Amino acid sequence: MNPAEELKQALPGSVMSTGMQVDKPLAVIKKEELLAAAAKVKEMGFDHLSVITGIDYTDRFEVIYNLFSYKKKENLVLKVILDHNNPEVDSLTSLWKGANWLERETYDLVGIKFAGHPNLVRILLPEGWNGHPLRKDYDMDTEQFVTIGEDGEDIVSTDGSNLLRRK
Amino acid sequence: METEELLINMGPVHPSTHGVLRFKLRMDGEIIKECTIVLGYLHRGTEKLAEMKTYLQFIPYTDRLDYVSAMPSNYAYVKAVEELADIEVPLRAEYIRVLVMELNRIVNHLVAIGSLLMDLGASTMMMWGFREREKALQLFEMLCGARMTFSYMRIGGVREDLPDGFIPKLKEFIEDMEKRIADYEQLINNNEIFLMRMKGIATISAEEAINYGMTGPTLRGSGVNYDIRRLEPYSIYPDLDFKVCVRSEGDSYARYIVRIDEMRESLHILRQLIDNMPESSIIATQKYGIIPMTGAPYTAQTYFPRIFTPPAGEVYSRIEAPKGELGFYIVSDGTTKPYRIKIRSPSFCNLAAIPQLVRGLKIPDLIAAFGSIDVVLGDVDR
Amino acid sequence: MWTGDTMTNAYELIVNILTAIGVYDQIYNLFEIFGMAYVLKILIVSVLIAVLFAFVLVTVMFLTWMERKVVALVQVRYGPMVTGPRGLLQPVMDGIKLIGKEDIIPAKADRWIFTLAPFIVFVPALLIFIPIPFGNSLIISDLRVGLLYIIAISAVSPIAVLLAGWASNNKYSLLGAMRAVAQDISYTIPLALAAIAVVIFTGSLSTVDIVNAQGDYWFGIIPKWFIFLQPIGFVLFLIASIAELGRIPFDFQESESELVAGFFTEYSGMKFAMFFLAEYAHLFAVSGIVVTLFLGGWNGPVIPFIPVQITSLVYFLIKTYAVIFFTMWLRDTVPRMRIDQLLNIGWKIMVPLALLNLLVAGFLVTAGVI
Amino acid sequence: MAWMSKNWTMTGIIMGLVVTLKHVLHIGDRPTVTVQYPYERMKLAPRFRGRHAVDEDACIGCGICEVNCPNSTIRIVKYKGRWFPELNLGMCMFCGLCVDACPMNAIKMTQDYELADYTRESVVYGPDRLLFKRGEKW
Repeated sequence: MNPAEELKQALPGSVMSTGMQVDKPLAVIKKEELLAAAAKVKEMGFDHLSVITGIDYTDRFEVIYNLFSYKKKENLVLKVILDHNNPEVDSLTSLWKGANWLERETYDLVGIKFAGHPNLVRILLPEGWNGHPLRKDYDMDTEQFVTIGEDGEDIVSTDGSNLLRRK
Repeated sequence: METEELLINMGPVHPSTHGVLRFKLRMDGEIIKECTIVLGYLHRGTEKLAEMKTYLQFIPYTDRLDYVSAMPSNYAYVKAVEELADIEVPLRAEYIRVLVMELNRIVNHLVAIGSLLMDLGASTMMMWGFREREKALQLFEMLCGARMTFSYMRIGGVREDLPDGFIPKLKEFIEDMEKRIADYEQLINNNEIFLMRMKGIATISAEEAINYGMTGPTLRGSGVNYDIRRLEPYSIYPDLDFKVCVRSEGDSYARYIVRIDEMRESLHILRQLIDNMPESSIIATQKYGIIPMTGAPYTAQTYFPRIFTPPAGEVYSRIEAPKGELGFYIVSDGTTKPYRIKIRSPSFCNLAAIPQLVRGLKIPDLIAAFGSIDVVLGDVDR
Repeated sequence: MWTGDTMTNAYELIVNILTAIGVYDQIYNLFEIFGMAYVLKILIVSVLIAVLFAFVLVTVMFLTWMERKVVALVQVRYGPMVTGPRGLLQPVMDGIKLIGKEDIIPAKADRWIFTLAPFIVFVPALLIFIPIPFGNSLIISDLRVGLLYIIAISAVSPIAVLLAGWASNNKYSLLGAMRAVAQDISYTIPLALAAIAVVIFTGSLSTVDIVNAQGDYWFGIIPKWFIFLQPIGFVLFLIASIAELGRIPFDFQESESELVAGFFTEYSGMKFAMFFLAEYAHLFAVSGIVVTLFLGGWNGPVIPFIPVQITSLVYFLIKTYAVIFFTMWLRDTVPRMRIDQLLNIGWKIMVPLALLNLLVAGFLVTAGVI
Repeated sequence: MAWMSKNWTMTGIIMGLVVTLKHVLHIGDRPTVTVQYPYERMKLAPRFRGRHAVDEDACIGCGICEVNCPNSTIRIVKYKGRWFPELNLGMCMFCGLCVDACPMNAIKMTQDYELADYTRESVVYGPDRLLFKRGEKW
């Protein structure tokens, strides 16, 4: 029995469906139950959170957690489907410290909020950047200019007025 | 005595941040009380670019992720696409791929050790490492025409076959490398000052390291017997004989020793590959085969599928890059361009543990710990 | 002739040479007429000091070239090759470049102290050469307290480093300066203690006396250098002086991978050049002191028909360059230590060892073994 | 007091000094390896990917290279009455995809790698600088 089925048996209320993602078992989790399901998964031995991917499908967001167990040498993929208007899901930083940066990156680039994250600020882009680039409706035509201010904080503007040398 | 906290801004332009990384340090004299990492100075939006490129056009961009070891980045991407489209790769192509990846692992570790020692103030190792690296880069240049950004792998194979004189030169390199590694070890391994600087510095336990999602030599240095080449064997690694180098201490020195040992293992793998190199085509033709022009050589150029359309689907595929687990999450919607590519870069996840590692240490320890993690900023910021 | 043992310094040597040529009396009389015989002495000493400083500056430039060449050899490179034969004129070009550079003073720096600091570093680095015997009677002034003078003068540079670091108004500079001062203070003590062990043997602080005490041979072959009597003292002195110099493995004041450039981060142009020159002048001086104290100074086998002044100078330079080469060689081999490790070693190992060494030296002398 | 238990004989440093001295004196196959660049050059591999060259006779101006270029480096322009590619090398990353894509094997990459220039305009290589006739050295 693959771990996705196992998870469904353990938590029948929170797993919406199971399947396979190429060769990896996949379980779609209700977004309210993610933290409980993830805790259960970690108990099952999935100790390595490989990656968190946020995807914008224009009508919904999906957050995908790729997990691996060093003991059992098994993969498991967890998927949560989020509403497009208010993408918010529980943070997994309490279970995996590595989730901290991965969630910040997902927040930064895709714009998914992680409730309970200790420090949910942008990581790759400067604070104050307009829009989340990996959303499909991101405005790529507006140029944004970034400089480092006197106190070391980033300043973002759309007209380049903060630059010394104008275009 | 009333003392003031000192705020120090290391970077983005600083000699030992290996690129453009910024540490915000809250210091009590020389002791780091809090370290905050500011990223993004090299952010080029590779993941966004991927949505606008065809599957083939994205291959050169993967070179630019981890520019010190571009072959594994290349491979991780084409492997993911091959899994998505279910392409079977000819055996010779797989042998060549593993060969260049292991060669690149040596190159990466040479740079990692060299820059670590450079940060510690011993510039000699950097130059010696670059001497051997130059030989490896010349091999790459012979093979694909570029020295760092190869763009050598193709979906379903590799771009060009091994050129004449490649194997003898590689053998020469392996012979030479054995002697040079002995030199490095004589110079560094037992150096008392090096040991003072590295032993017991920035120690991380196995559980913590796993929890942080650290991978690669960093995790193996903490005593986790893990290697994706073994756990989830891909390509021809199941047929190869190699040992997973593990150290249990979890400190900077253990990470360094793991790298030295891995270079030896890579040389061992290279020897096996040379001995067993099979004869076959170098690019898959079963699905996207194009009839070559008469008399044209059997290369990727002639078998190049100009429009490549994988079926719709999602795949996450990962490999053991020199720095750790490198994964590509590809979502295809059945068009010529990927819908979404997410890159799981080893440097990014390893770097996340630095603030925890260096708390309570001193600035020189931060440098040593950062050097021993081996981060390339192109890989972190993407 | 001018080989007598009566000459103690270079002034007397010049006087003797002039006398031998037969012009000294006329010149002396010329000055005597105006009742200004002391002016002649001042004149000769000034010329000697000018020659010394010129010699030191040329040596320093040569040392920068040598440093680069040694590093290049270790690192399988060529080093500078283009300007002059094998790049020998590279330091000159560097000097021209540095003079031509814009002299930047940061807006929030303390302008006066910022400008003053390089001079305070540079002048003691030259003054330290006054009591160093370059050869038999080739010494500007054989001070009776020569060794004390050297230690005292070299203790000035931490002040200047602190001034530079403070005036720059840069956190890296300040950290570098603090490190430099901590390091200098903790290493002056083992340095002085190791030197005093030598003084116990000679009973004199004069550098000339120290060198003369090492002139004999045991069994006619082994030179009576203090390195054989004081091996621990030699190692301590060498380590402490490398630490005082702030060279790898002890280059905390400027550790470029941590503090960018330490206390001279903000300096540019000529001011930077002065720090740089002072550093190498210091290296030359310290190597000279190591040779004087432990390696027999200018002593060496006498070669007939060549004036002892010249042979002794050559011996001194050979030994000094050997020590300099060693420091450069060491620099290319070892990484940098950590500042707290350095202080630990300084206070917990070097100082006790130096005291023990002093005790042993005292016993040896009291027992009359030497 | 952990540092007290360390090896204070300094054998490690002495061994290091020995190996560096071997390099200084070039003992045992440790020669100087660098080259004096502007006066002396390393030999490039035949497959080296440098500046492009276009075979004047073979190129049909089809624009497949333009489509395949990841960075939009290539633009097809009119030259001597025919269509040829024009390359903006300032944007080129020398990946070689245009070479792979060319149906006529007309576009090649040469051994020319010293491409730095003073203006952005002068790194745009038009057909006048790219074209070569078959048989002649580009």
